[in-house]
Amino acid sequence: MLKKGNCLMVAVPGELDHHTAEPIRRAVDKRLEEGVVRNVVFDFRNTTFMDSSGIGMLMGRYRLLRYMGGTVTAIHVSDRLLRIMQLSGIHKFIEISQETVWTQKRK
Amino acid sequence: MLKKGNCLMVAVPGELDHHTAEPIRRAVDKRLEEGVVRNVVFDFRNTTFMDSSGIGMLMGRYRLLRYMGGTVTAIHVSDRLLRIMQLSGIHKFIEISQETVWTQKRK
Amino acid sequence: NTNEMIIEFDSRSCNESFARVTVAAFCTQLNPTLEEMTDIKTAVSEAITNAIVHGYEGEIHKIRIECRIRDNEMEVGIIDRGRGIENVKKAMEPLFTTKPEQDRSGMGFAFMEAFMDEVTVDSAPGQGTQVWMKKRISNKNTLFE
Amino acid sequence: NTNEMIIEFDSRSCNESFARVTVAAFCTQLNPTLEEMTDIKTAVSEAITNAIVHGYEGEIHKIRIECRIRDNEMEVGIIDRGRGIENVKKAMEPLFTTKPEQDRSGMGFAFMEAFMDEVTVDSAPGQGTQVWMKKRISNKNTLFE
Ligand SMILES: Nc1ncnc2c1ncn2[C@@H]1O[C@H](COP(=O)(O)OP(=O)(O)O)[C@@H](O)[C@H]1O
Ligand SMILES: Nc1ncnc2c1ncn2[C@@H]1O[C@H](COP(=O)(O)OP(=O)(O)O)[C@@H](O)[C@H]1O
Repeated sequence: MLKKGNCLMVAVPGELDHHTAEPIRRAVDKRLEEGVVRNVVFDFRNTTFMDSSGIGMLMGRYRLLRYMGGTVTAIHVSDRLLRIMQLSGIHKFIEISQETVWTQKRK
Repeated sequence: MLKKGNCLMVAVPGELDHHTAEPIRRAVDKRLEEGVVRNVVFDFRNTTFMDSSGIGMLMGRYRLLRYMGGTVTAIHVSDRLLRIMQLSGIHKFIEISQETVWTQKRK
Repeated sequence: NTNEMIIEFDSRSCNESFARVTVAAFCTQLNPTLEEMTDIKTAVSEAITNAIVHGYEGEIHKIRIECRIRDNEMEVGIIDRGRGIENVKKAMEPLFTTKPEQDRSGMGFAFMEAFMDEVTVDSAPGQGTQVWMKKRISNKNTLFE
Repeated sequence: NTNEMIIEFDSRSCNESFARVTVAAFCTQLNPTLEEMTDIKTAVSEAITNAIVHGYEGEIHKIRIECRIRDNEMEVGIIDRGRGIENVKKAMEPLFTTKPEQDRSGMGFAFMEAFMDEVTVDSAPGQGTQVWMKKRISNKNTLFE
Protein backbone atom coordinates (compact mmCIF):
# COMPACT_ATOMS: atom_id res chain seq x y z
CA MET A 1 0.00 0.00 0.00
CA LEU A 2 1.29 3.39 -1.02
CA LYS A 3 0.00 6.78 0.12
CA LYS A 4 0.47 9.91 -1.98
CA GLY A 5 -1.22 12.92 -0.44
CA ASN A 6 -4.87 11.99 0.03
CA CYS A 7 -4.60 9.07 -2.41
CA LEU A 8 -4.08 5.47 -1.27
CA MET A 9 -2.83 2.94 -3.80
CA VAL A 10 -3.59 -0.72 -3.03
CA ALA A 11 -1.91 -3.58 -4.89
CA VAL A 12 -4.56 -6.30 -5.10
CA PRO A 13 -3.14 -9.86 -4.81
CA GLY A 14 -3.35 -12.52 -7.55
CA GLU A 15 -6.55 -14.00 -6.21
CA LEU A 16 -9.13 -11.79 -4.52
CA ASP A 17 -11.57 -13.95 -2.58
CA HIS A 18 -13.12 -13.96 0.89
CA HIS A 19 -9.82 -15.07 2.45
CA THR A 20 -7.58 -12.49 0.78
CA ALA A 21 -10.15 -9.64 0.83
CA GLU A 22 -10.24 -9.64 4.62
CA PRO A 23 -6.68 -8.37 5.32
CA ILE A 24 -7.05 -5.75 2.57
CA ARG A 25 -10.27 -4.50 4.09
CA ARG A 26 -8.64 -4.21 7.52
CA ALA A 27 -5.54 -2.43 6.20
CA VAL A 28 -7.50 0.06 4.06
CA ASP A 29 -10.01 0.84 6.81
CA LYS A 30 -7.17 1.53 9.25
CA ARG A 31 -5.81 4.14 6.84
CA LEU A 32 -9.27 5.61 6.29
CA GLU A 33 -9.69 6.05 10.04
CA GLU A 34 -6.68 8.36 10.08
CA GLY A 35 -8.92 10.76 8.17
CA VAL A 36 -6.54 11.95 5.43
CA VAL A 37 -7.23 9.55 2.56
CA ARG A 38 -10.01 10.59 0.17
CA ASN A 39 -9.29 8.44 -2.90
CA VAL A 40 -8.52 4.74 -2.84
CA VAL A 41 -7.10 3.21 -6.01
CA PHE A 42 -7.12 -0.60 -6.26
CA ASP A 43 -4.52 -1.83 -8.73
CA PHE A 44 -5.61 -5.15 -10.27
CA ARG A 45 -2.57 -5.62 -12.53
CA ASN A 46 -1.64 -8.93 -10.83
CA THR A 47 -5.16 -10.18 -10.25
CA THR A 48 -6.30 -13.20 -12.26
CA PHE A 49 -9.17 -14.28 -10.00
CA MET A 50 -11.93 -12.39 -8.21
CA ASP A 51 -15.31 -13.49 -6.90
CA SER A 52 -18.21 -11.69 -5.22
CA SER A 53 -16.23 -11.29 -1.99
CA GLY A 54 -14.00 -8.91 -3.95
CA ILE A 55 -17.08 -7.00 -5.07
CA GLY A 56 -18.24 -6.82 -1.45
CA MET A 57 -14.89 -5.45 -0.33
CA LEU A 58 -14.87 -2.77 -3.06
CA MET A 59 -18.50 -1.84 -2.40
CA GLY A 60 -17.84 -1.59 1.34
CA ARG A 61 -14.93 0.79 0.77
CA TYR A 62 -17.09 2.84 -1.62
CA ARG A 63 -19.79 3.20 1.07
CA LEU A 64 -17.26 4.44 3.63
CA LEU A 65 -15.62 6.87 1.22
CA ARG A 66 -18.83 8.27 -0.26
CA TYR A 67 -19.74 9.21 3.30
CA MET A 68 -16.42 11.09 3.56
CA GLY A 69 -16.76 12.67 0.09
CA GLY A 70 -14.11 10.39 -1.46
CA THR A 71 -13.86 7.98 -4.38
CA VAL A 72 -12.88 4.41 -5.20
CA THR A 73 -11.08 3.58 -8.44
CA ALA A 74 -10.11 0.21 -9.94
CA ILE A 75 -7.22 0.24 -12.41
CA HIS A 76 -5.56 -2.32 -14.65
CA VAL A 77 -8.80 -4.29 -14.72
CA SER A 78 -8.76 -7.32 -17.03
CA ASP A 79 -11.70 -8.13 -19.32
CA ARG A 80 -12.78 -10.92 -17.00
CA LEU A 81 -12.78 -8.69 -13.91
CA LEU A 82 -14.55 -5.93 -15.84
CA ARG A 83 -17.31 -8.40 -16.73
CA ILE A 84 -17.67 -9.41 -13.08
CA MET A 85 -17.78 -5.78 -11.97
CA GLN A 86 -20.44 -5.00 -14.58
CA LEU A 87 -22.50 -8.08 -13.63
CA SER A 88 -22.57 -6.84 -10.04
CA GLY A 89 -23.46 -3.25 -11.00
CA ILE A 90 -20.49 -1.84 -9.08
CA HIS A 91 -19.30 -0.01 -12.21
CA LYS A 92 -22.05 2.51 -11.51
CA PHE A 93 -20.37 3.50 -8.25
CA ILE A 94 -16.63 3.21 -8.73
CA GLU A 95 -14.44 4.37 -11.57
CA ILE A 96 -12.99 1.47 -13.55
CA SER A 97 -10.06 1.75 -15.89
CA GLN A 98 -8.38 -0.92 -17.97
CA GLU A 99 -5.38 1.44 -18.34
CA THR A 100 -3.27 2.78 -15.51
CA VAL A 101 -4.39 5.99 -13.86
CA TRP A 102 -0.91 7.49 -14.21
CA THR A 103 -0.98 7.02 -17.99
CA GLN A 104 -4.34 8.74 -18.18
CA LYS A 105 -3.04 11.68 -16.19
CA ARG A 106 -0.05 12.08 -18.49
CA LYS A 107 -2.28 12.51 -21.57
CA MET B 1 8.41 -38.28 -32.32
CA LEU B 2 10.99 -37.68 -35.00
CA LYS B 3 13.02 -40.32 -36.84
CA LYS B 4 16.41 -39.52 -38.37
CA GLY B 5 18.06 -42.58 -39.84
CA ASN B 6 18.26 -45.18 -37.07
CA CYS B 7 17.70 -42.53 -34.40
CA LEU B 8 14.30 -41.86 -32.80
CA MET B 9 13.76 -38.58 -30.97
CA VAL B 10 10.98 -38.56 -28.36
CA ALA B 11 9.64 -35.33 -26.85
CA VAL B 12 8.75 -36.24 -23.27
CA PRO B 13 5.63 -34.40 -21.95
CA GLY B 14 5.61 -31.96 -19.03
CA GLU B 15 4.73 -34.62 -16.49
CA LEU B 16 5.98 -38.17 -16.93
CA ASP B 17 4.00 -40.50 -14.69
CA HIS B 18 2.25 -43.86 -15.03
CA HIS B 19 -0.57 -42.26 -17.03
CA THR B 20 1.60 -40.36 -19.53
CA ALA B 21 4.35 -43.01 -19.78
CA GLU B 22 1.96 -45.58 -21.20
CA PRO B 23 1.23 -43.94 -24.60
CA ILE B 24 4.94 -43.13 -25.02
CA ARG B 25 5.86 -46.75 -24.35
CA ARG B 26 3.33 -47.94 -26.93
CA ALA B 27 4.46 -45.46 -29.58
CA VAL B 28 8.17 -46.15 -29.12
CA ASP B 29 7.75 -49.93 -29.09
CA LYS B 30 5.77 -49.76 -32.32
CA ARG B 31 8.71 -48.00 -33.98
CA LEU B 32 11.19 -50.47 -32.48
CA GLU B 33 9.19 -53.35 -33.95
CA GLU B 34 9.82 -51.97 -37.44
CA GLY B 35 13.44 -52.97 -36.84
CA VAL B 36 15.28 -49.86 -38.08
CA VAL B 37 15.68 -47.76 -34.95
CA ARG B 38 18.82 -48.42 -32.89
CA ASN B 39 19.08 -45.28 -30.76
CA VAL B 40 16.23 -43.69 -28.85
CA VAL B 41 16.75 -40.18 -27.52
CA PHE B 42 14.28 -38.91 -24.91
CA ASP B 43 14.18 -35.12 -24.81
CA PHE B 44 13.21 -33.89 -21.34
CA ARG B 45 13.36 -30.17 -22.11
CA ASN B 46 9.69 -29.65 -21.19
CA THR B 47 9.54 -32.12 -18.33
CA THR B 48 9.09 -30.70 -14.82
CA PHE B 49 7.81 -33.87 -13.13
CA MET B 50 8.84 -37.52 -13.30
CA ASP B 51 8.29 -40.38 -10.89
CA SER B 52 9.39 -44.03 -10.86
CA SER B 53 6.96 -44.91 -13.66
CA GLY B 54 9.16 -42.78 -15.91
CA ILE B 55 12.19 -44.74 -14.73
CA GLY B 56 10.37 -47.98 -15.50
CA MET B 57 9.53 -46.78 -19.00
CA LEU B 58 13.14 -45.75 -19.71
CA MET B 59 14.52 -48.98 -18.24
CA GLY B 60 12.08 -51.08 -20.29
CA ARG B 61 13.17 -49.38 -23.54
CA TYR B 62 16.81 -49.89 -22.52
CA ARG B 63 16.20 -53.62 -22.08
CA LEU B 64 14.61 -53.93 -25.51
CA LEU B 65 17.34 -51.92 -27.25
CA ARG B 66 20.26 -53.59 -25.53
CA TYR B 67 18.91 -56.83 -26.93
CA MET B 68 19.03 -55.24 -30.41
CA GLY B 69 22.46 -53.68 -29.86
CA GLY B 70 21.03 -50.17 -29.48
CA THR B 71 21.16 -47.35 -26.91
CA VAL B 72 18.89 -45.07 -24.90
CA THR B 73 19.84 -41.45 -24.25
CA ALA B 74 18.15 -38.81 -22.08
CA ILE B 75 18.85 -35.18 -22.99
CA HIS B 76 17.99 -31.80 -21.49
CA VAL B 77 17.67 -33.43 -18.10
CA SER B 78 17.04 -30.99 -15.22
CA ASP B 79 18.89 -31.30 -11.90
CA ARG B 80 15.80 -32.75 -10.28
CA LEU B 81 15.37 -35.43 -12.94
CA LEU B 82 19.09 -36.22 -12.86
CA ARG B 83 18.81 -36.81 -9.12
CA ILE B 84 15.88 -39.18 -9.64
CA MET B 85 17.72 -41.05 -12.38
CA GLN B 86 20.78 -41.41 -10.17
CA LEU B 87 18.69 -42.56 -7.19
CA SER B 88 17.27 -45.34 -9.35
CA GLY B 89 20.65 -46.37 -10.77
CA ILE B 90 19.45 -45.97 -14.35
CA HIS B 91 22.38 -43.61 -15.11
CA LYS B 92 24.54 -46.73 -15.27
CA PHE B 93 22.60 -47.99 -18.28
CA ILE B 94 21.53 -45.00 -20.30
CA GLU B 95 23.46 -41.94 -21.36
CA ILE B 96 22.28 -38.80 -19.63
CA SER B 97 23.04 -35.30 -20.78
CA GLN B 98 21.98 -32.00 -19.29
CA GLU B 99 22.92 -30.32 -22.63
CA THR B 100 21.33 -31.07 -25.97
CA VAL B 101 22.91 -33.86 -28.01
CA TRP B 102 22.99 -31.66 -31.10
CA THR B 103 25.07 -29.02 -29.30
CA GLN B 104 27.52 -31.67 -28.17
CA LYS B 105 27.86 -32.97 -31.70
CA ARG B 106 28.61 -29.52 -33.03
CA LYS B 107 31.59 -29.09 -30.68
CA ASN C 1 -17.47 -43.06 -19.01
CA THR C 2 -17.75 -41.34 -15.65
CA ASN C 3 -15.07 -40.06 -13.34
CA GLU C 4 -15.79 -39.03 -9.77
CA MET C 5 -14.10 -37.41 -6.83
CA ILE C 6 -14.97 -36.15 -3.40
CA ILE C 7 -13.12 -33.71 -1.17
CA GLU C 8 -13.85 -32.91 2.43
CA PHE C 9 -12.05 -30.14 4.29
CA ASP C 10 -12.24 -27.77 7.25
CA SER C 11 -14.36 -24.65 6.78
CA ARG C 12 -11.36 -22.31 7.08
CA SER C 13 -11.14 -19.42 4.64
CA CYS C 14 -7.56 -20.45 3.82
CA ASN C 15 -9.02 -23.56 2.14
CA GLU C 16 -11.11 -21.58 -0.37
CA SER C 17 -8.31 -21.36 -2.88
CA PHE C 18 -7.25 -24.99 -2.41
CA ALA C 19 -10.80 -26.25 -2.94
CA ARG C 20 -11.55 -24.34 -6.14
CA VAL C 21 -8.14 -25.29 -7.58
CA THR C 22 -8.92 -28.95 -6.82
CA VAL C 23 -12.22 -28.87 -8.67
CA ALA C 24 -10.58 -27.06 -11.59
CA ALA C 25 -7.70 -29.59 -11.66
CA PHE C 26 -10.22 -32.44 -11.80
CA CYS C 27 -12.06 -30.75 -14.68
CA THR C 28 -8.95 -30.32 -16.86
CA GLN C 29 -9.85 -33.80 -18.12
CA LEU C 30 -12.64 -32.20 -20.13
CA ASN C 31 -10.18 -29.84 -21.85
CA PRO C 32 -12.00 -26.70 -20.78
CA THR C 33 -10.96 -23.30 -22.06
CA LEU C 34 -9.28 -20.95 -19.59
CA GLU C 35 -12.55 -19.03 -19.41
CA GLU C 36 -14.58 -22.15 -18.59
CA MET C 37 -12.02 -23.03 -15.90
CA THR C 38 -12.39 -19.57 -14.36
CA ASP C 39 -16.20 -19.84 -14.54
CA ILE C 40 -16.04 -23.10 -12.57
CA LYS C 41 -13.53 -21.71 -10.06
CA THR C 42 -15.66 -18.62 -9.48
CA ALA C 43 -18.91 -20.53 -8.98
CA VAL C 44 -17.27 -23.08 -6.64
CA SER C 45 -15.58 -20.28 -4.71
CA GLU C 46 -18.97 -18.59 -4.15
CA ALA C 47 -20.59 -21.73 -2.79
CA ILE C 48 -17.63 -22.56 -0.51
CA THR C 49 -17.50 -19.02 0.84
CA ASN C 50 -21.23 -19.20 1.59
CA ALA C 51 -20.75 -22.45 3.53
CA ILE C 52 -17.99 -20.81 5.59
CA VAL C 53 -19.64 -17.41 6.11
CA HIS C 54 -23.35 -18.25 6.27
CA GLY C 55 -23.56 -22.02 6.82
CA TYR C 56 -21.08 -22.33 9.67
CA GLU C 57 -20.77 -18.61 10.49
CA GLY C 58 -17.03 -18.88 11.08
CA GLU C 59 -17.08 -22.10 13.14
CA ILE C 60 -14.77 -24.88 11.91
CA HIS C 61 -16.71 -27.86 10.56
CA LYS C 62 -16.49 -29.97 7.41
CA ILE C 63 -17.38 -28.89 3.88
CA ARG C 64 -17.84 -31.63 1.30
CA ILE C 65 -17.48 -31.27 -2.46
CA GLU C 66 -18.64 -33.98 -4.82
CA CYS C 67 -17.62 -33.73 -8.44
CA ARG C 68 -18.62 -35.93 -11.34
CA ILE C 69 -17.55 -35.78 -14.98
CA ARG C 70 -19.58 -37.54 -17.65
CA ASP C 71 -19.13 -37.05 -21.38
CA ASN C 72 -18.67 -33.30 -21.77
CA GLU C 73 -20.43 -32.25 -18.58
CA MET C 74 -19.23 -31.63 -15.06
CA GLU C 75 -21.47 -31.65 -12.04
CA VAL C 76 -20.36 -30.37 -8.67
CA GLY C 77 -22.06 -30.31 -5.28
CA ILE C 78 -20.94 -28.12 -2.36
CA ILE C 79 -22.40 -29.46 0.86
CA ASP C 80 -22.43 -28.07 4.39
CA ARG C 81 -24.29 -29.16 7.51
CA GLY C 82 -24.68 -25.64 8.79
CA ARG C 83 -27.68 -23.46 9.64
CA GLY C 84 -29.43 -23.78 6.28
CA ILE C 85 -31.56 -21.26 4.37
CA GLU C 86 -35.12 -20.36 5.27
CA ASN C 87 -36.25 -18.88 1.95
CA VAL C 88 -34.11 -20.20 -0.90
CA LYS C 89 -35.94 -18.22 -3.56
CA LYS C 90 -35.32 -14.94 -1.76
CA ALA C 91 -31.70 -15.90 -0.96
CA MET C 92 -31.02 -16.37 -4.66
CA GLU C 93 -32.17 -12.88 -5.64
CA PRO C 94 -29.26 -10.69 -6.77
CA LEU C 95 -28.05 -8.27 -4.07
CA PHE C 96 -29.95 -10.07 -1.30
CA THR C 97 -27.71 -10.75 1.69
CA THR C 98 -28.27 -11.41 5.39
CA LYS C 99 -24.77 -10.21 6.28
CA PRO C 100 -24.32 -6.73 4.74
CA GLU C 101 -22.25 -5.71 7.81
CA GLN C 102 -19.63 -8.29 6.74
CA ASP C 103 -19.24 -6.69 3.30
CA ARG C 104 -21.20 -9.45 1.57
CA SER C 105 -22.40 -8.21 -1.81
CA GLY C 106 -25.39 -10.52 -2.19
CA MET C 107 -24.03 -11.54 -5.62
CA GLY C 108 -22.90 -15.08 -4.74
CA PHE C 109 -25.86 -16.99 -6.18
CA ALA C 110 -26.08 -14.53 -9.09
CA PHE C 111 -22.47 -15.35 -10.04
CA MET C 112 -23.10 -19.09 -9.74
CA GLU C 113 -26.05 -18.71 -12.11
CA ALA C 114 -24.10 -16.48 -14.49
CA PHE C 115 -21.14 -18.85 -14.80
CA MET C 116 -22.75 -22.30 -14.68
CA ASP C 117 -25.45 -23.88 -16.84
CA GLU C 118 -27.57 -25.12 -13.96
CA VAL C 119 -27.75 -24.26 -10.25
CA THR C 120 -29.96 -26.13 -7.78
CA VAL C 121 -30.09 -25.31 -4.07
CA ASP C 122 -31.38 -27.78 -1.53
CA SER C 123 -31.56 -26.28 1.95
CA ALA C 124 -33.72 -25.95 5.04
CA PRO C 125 -33.12 -24.30 8.45
CA GLY C 126 -31.00 -26.60 10.62
CA GLN C 127 -30.55 -29.07 7.76
CA GLY C 128 -27.50 -27.59 6.05
CA THR C 129 -27.21 -26.59 2.41
CA GLN C 130 -26.40 -28.44 -0.80
CA VAL C 131 -25.62 -26.40 -3.90
CA TRP C 132 -25.51 -28.52 -7.08
CA MET C 133 -24.19 -27.02 -10.29
CA LYS C 134 -23.68 -28.31 -13.81
CA LYS C 135 -21.56 -27.00 -16.63
CA ARG C 136 -21.20 -28.33 -20.14
CA ILE C 137 -17.73 -27.95 -21.57
CA SER C 138 -17.60 -26.96 -25.22
CA ASN C 139 -14.65 -29.16 -26.12
CA LYS C 140 -15.69 -32.78 -26.30
CA ASN C 141 -12.14 -34.18 -26.13
CA THR C 142 -12.64 -36.31 -23.07
CA LEU C 143 -9.15 -37.47 -22.28
CA PHE C 144 -9.70 -40.37 -19.93
CA GLU C 145 -10.00 -43.90 -21.23
CA ASN D 1 -3.71 -25.25 14.64
CA THR D 2 -4.58 -28.19 12.41
CA ASN D 3 -6.05 -28.20 8.92
CA GLU D 4 -7.41 -31.37 7.32
CA MET D 5 -8.72 -32.59 4.02
CA ILE D 6 -9.79 -35.83 2.43
CA ILE D 7 -10.12 -36.73 -1.24
CA GLU D 8 -11.66 -39.83 -2.70
CA PHE D 9 -11.52 -40.62 -6.40
CA ASP D 10 -11.72 -43.38 -8.99
CA SER D 11 -8.57 -45.48 -9.50
CA ARG D 12 -8.09 -44.26 -13.08
CA SER D 13 -4.60 -43.35 -14.18
CA CYS D 14 -5.92 -40.01 -15.49
CA ASN D 15 -6.52 -39.02 -11.85
CA GLU D 16 -2.87 -39.40 -10.82
CA SER D 17 -1.98 -35.87 -11.81
CA PHE D 18 -5.13 -34.37 -10.28
CA ALA D 19 -4.54 -36.12 -6.96
CA ARG D 20 -0.91 -35.10 -6.50
CA VAL D 21 -1.73 -31.50 -7.50
CA THR D 22 -4.51 -31.47 -4.89
CA VAL D 23 -2.22 -32.58 -2.08
CA ALA D 24 0.39 -30.05 -3.20
CA ALA D 25 -2.22 -27.26 -3.38
CA PHE D 26 -3.31 -28.09 0.18
CA CYS D 27 0.31 -27.97 1.37
CA THR D 28 1.02 -24.49 -0.06
CA GLN D 29 -0.29 -23.26 3.29
CA LEU D 30 3.02 -24.36 4.83
CA ASN D 31 4.97 -22.19 2.36
CA PRO D 32 7.05 -25.09 1.06
CA THR D 33 9.90 -24.53 -1.35
CA LEU D 34 9.40 -25.67 -4.93
CA GLU D 35 11.65 -28.64 -4.15
CA GLU D 36 9.61 -29.66 -1.13
CA MET D 37 6.45 -29.39 -3.26
CA THR D 38 7.97 -31.67 -5.88
CA ASP D 39 9.10 -34.13 -3.17
CA ILE D 40 5.52 -34.36 -1.90
CA LYS D 41 4.07 -34.67 -5.41
CA THR D 42 6.51 -37.43 -6.29
CA ALA D 43 5.89 -39.47 -3.14
CA VAL D 44 2.11 -39.11 -3.43
CA SER D 45 2.26 -40.03 -7.11
CA GLU D 46 4.14 -43.25 -6.26
CA ALA D 47 1.60 -44.35 -3.67
CA ILE D 48 -1.39 -43.55 -5.92
CA THR D 49 0.16 -45.39 -8.86
CA ASN D 50 0.72 -48.41 -6.62
CA ALA D 51 -2.91 -48.41 -5.55
CA ILE D 52 -3.99 -48.32 -9.22
CA VAL D 53 -1.44 -50.80 -10.59
CA HIS D 54 -0.94 -53.24 -7.70
CA GLY D 55 -3.83 -52.64 -5.30
CA TYR D 56 -6.69 -52.70 -7.80
CA GLU D 57 -4.74 -54.11 -10.77
CA GLY D 58 -6.51 -51.84 -13.24
CA GLU D 59 -10.04 -52.29 -11.90
CA ILE D 60 -11.91 -49.06 -11.07
CA HIS D 61 -12.50 -48.64 -7.35
CA LYS D 62 -12.00 -45.80 -4.86
CA ILE D 63 -8.70 -44.42 -3.63
CA ARG D 64 -8.79 -42.23 -0.53
CA ILE D 65 -6.21 -39.62 0.47
CA GLU D 66 -6.20 -38.08 3.92
CA CYS D 67 -4.02 -35.07 4.51
CA ARG D 68 -3.36 -33.20 7.71
CA ILE D 69 -1.24 -30.13 8.36
CA ARG D 70 -0.10 -29.26 11.85
CA ASP D 71 2.51 -26.62 12.71
CA ASN D 72 5.21 -27.15 10.10
CA GLU D 73 4.45 -30.78 9.31
CA MET D 74 2.22 -32.43 6.74
CA GLU D 75 0.96 -35.99 7.02
CA VAL D 76 -0.67 -37.80 4.14
CA GLY D 77 -2.28 -41.23 3.89
CA ILE D 78 -2.99 -43.01 0.59
CA ILE D 79 -5.52 -45.75 1.15
CA ASP D 80 -6.83 -48.50 -1.11
CA ARG D 81 -9.03 -51.53 -0.40
CA GLY D 82 -7.27 -53.67 -2.95
CA ARG D 83 -5.36 -56.95 -2.79
CA GLY D 84 -2.86 -55.85 -0.14
CA ILE D 85 0.80 -56.80 0.32
CA GLU D 86 1.97 -60.15 1.67
CA ASN D 87 5.50 -59.17 2.71
CA VAL D 88 5.76 -55.42 3.31
CA LYS D 89 9.44 -55.53 4.23
CA LYS D 90 10.35 -57.25 0.98
CA ALA D 91 8.02 -54.98 -1.04
CA MET D 92 9.86 -51.93 0.27
CA GLU D 93 13.28 -53.09 -0.90
CA PRO D 94 14.59 -50.96 -3.79
CA LEU D 95 14.14 -52.61 -7.21
CA PHE D 96 11.71 -55.22 -5.87
CA THR D 97 8.60 -55.43 -8.03
CA THR D 98 5.95 -58.06 -8.67
CA LYS D 99 5.08 -56.58 -12.08
CA PRO D 100 8.34 -56.27 -14.06
CA GLU D 101 6.42 -57.16 -17.24
CA GLN D 102 4.48 -53.88 -16.83
CA ASP D 103 7.68 -51.81 -16.79
CA ARG D 104 7.51 -51.23 -13.05
CA SER D 105 10.93 -50.21 -11.76
CA GLY D 106 10.56 -51.37 -8.17
CA MET D 107 11.59 -47.88 -7.05
CA GLY D 108 8.21 -46.63 -5.80
CA PHE D 109 8.76 -47.16 -2.07
CA ALA D 110 12.42 -46.13 -2.40
CA PHE D 111 11.32 -42.75 -3.83
CA MET D 112 8.72 -42.30 -1.08
CA GLU D 113 11.45 -42.89 1.51
CA ALA D 114 13.91 -40.63 -0.30
CA PHE D 115 11.53 -37.68 -0.53
CA MET D 116 9.57 -37.87 2.73
CA ASP D 117 10.74 -37.88 6.35
CA GLU D 118 8.69 -40.88 7.40
CA VAL D 119 6.95 -43.69 5.51
CA THR D 120 4.75 -46.29 7.21
CA VAL D 121 2.98 -49.06 5.30
CA ASP D 122 0.05 -50.90 6.78
CA SER D 123 -1.12 -53.77 4.57
CA ALA D 124 -2.21 -57.39 4.53
CA PRO D 125 -3.44 -59.68 1.75
CA GLY D 126 -7.12 -58.99 1.05
CA GLN D 127 -7.12 -56.07 3.49
CA GLY D 128 -5.95 -53.25 1.21
CA THR D 129 -3.00 -50.95 1.78
CA GLN D 130 -2.47 -47.73 3.71
CA VAL D 131 0.69 -45.75 3.08
CA TRP D 132 1.23 -42.97 5.63
CA MET D 133 3.92 -40.38 5.06
CA LYS D 134 5.14 -37.33 6.94
CA LYS D 135 7.19 -34.39 5.81
CA ARG D 136 8.42 -31.46 7.83
CA ILE D 137 8.49 -28.20 5.88
CA SER D 138 11.50 -25.99 6.56
CA ASN D 139 9.61 -22.70 6.47
CA LYS D 140 7.54 -22.25 9.59
CA ASN D 141 5.35 -19.47 8.14
CA THR D 142 2.06 -21.23 8.67
CA LEU D 143 -0.40 -19.00 6.88
CA PHE D 144 -3.72 -20.10 8.23
CA GLU D 145 -5.23 -18.41 11.25
N1 LIG E 1 -24.50 -22.32 2.68
C1 LIG E 1 -25.37 -21.42 3.19
N2 LIG E 1 -25.87 -21.59 4.44
C2 LIG E 1 -26.75 -20.71 4.97
N3 LIG E 1 -27.20 -19.61 4.31
C3 LIG E 1 -26.74 -19.39 3.07
C4 LIG E 1 -25.81 -20.27 2.44
N4 LIG E 1 -25.55 -19.80 1.19
C5 LIG E 1 -26.29 -18.68 1.05
N5 LIG E 1 -27.01 -18.42 2.19
C6 LIG E 1 -27.95 -17.27 2.38
O1 LIG E 1 -28.25 -16.72 1.10
C7 LIG E 1 -27.92 -15.32 1.08
C8 LIG E 1 -27.47 -14.90 -0.32
O2 LIG E 1 -26.28 -15.55 -0.69
P1 LIG E 1 -25.34 -14.95 -1.81
O3 LIG E 1 -26.15 -14.63 -3.02
O4 LIG E 1 -24.19 -15.87 -1.99
O5 LIG E 1 -24.83 -13.56 -1.22
P2 LIG E 1 -23.85 -13.23 0.00
O6 LIG E 1 -22.99 -14.42 0.29
O7 LIG E 1 -23.05 -12.09 -0.51
O8 LIG E 1 -24.71 -12.89 1.17
C9 LIG E 1 -26.86 -15.17 2.14
O9 LIG E 1 -26.76 -13.84 2.61
C10 LIG E 1 -27.35 -16.16 3.21
O10 LIG E 1 -28.37 -15.61 3.99
N1 LIG F 1 -1.06 -50.48 -2.90
C1 LIG F 1 -0.49 -51.70 -3.12
N2 LIG F 1 -1.26 -52.81 -3.19
C2 LIG F 1 -0.70 -54.03 -3.41
N3 LIG F 1 0.61 -54.21 -3.58
C3 LIG F 1 1.45 -53.15 -3.52
C4 LIG F 1 0.93 -51.85 -3.31
N4 LIG F 1 1.98 -50.98 -3.31
C5 LIG F 1 3.07 -51.72 -3.51
N5 LIG F 1 2.78 -53.03 -3.65
C6 LIG F 1 3.73 -54.13 -3.87
O1 LIG F 1 5.04 -53.68 -3.55
C7 LIG F 1 5.92 -53.83 -4.67
C8 LIG F 1 6.97 -52.75 -4.69
O2 LIG F 1 6.36 -51.48 -4.88
P1 LIG F 1 7.23 -50.27 -5.46
O3 LIG F 1 8.46 -50.14 -4.66
O4 LIG F 1 6.33 -49.08 -5.51
O5 LIG F 1 7.64 -50.72 -6.92
P2 LIG F 1 6.78 -50.93 -8.25
O6 LIG F 1 5.48 -50.18 -8.14
O7 LIG F 1 7.64 -50.36 -9.34
O8 LIG F 1 6.55 -52.40 -8.39
C9 LIG F 1 5.00 -53.85 -5.86
O9 LIG F 1 5.58 -54.48 -6.96
C10 LIG F 1 3.77 -54.59 -5.32
O10 LIG F 1 3.98 -55.98 -5.31
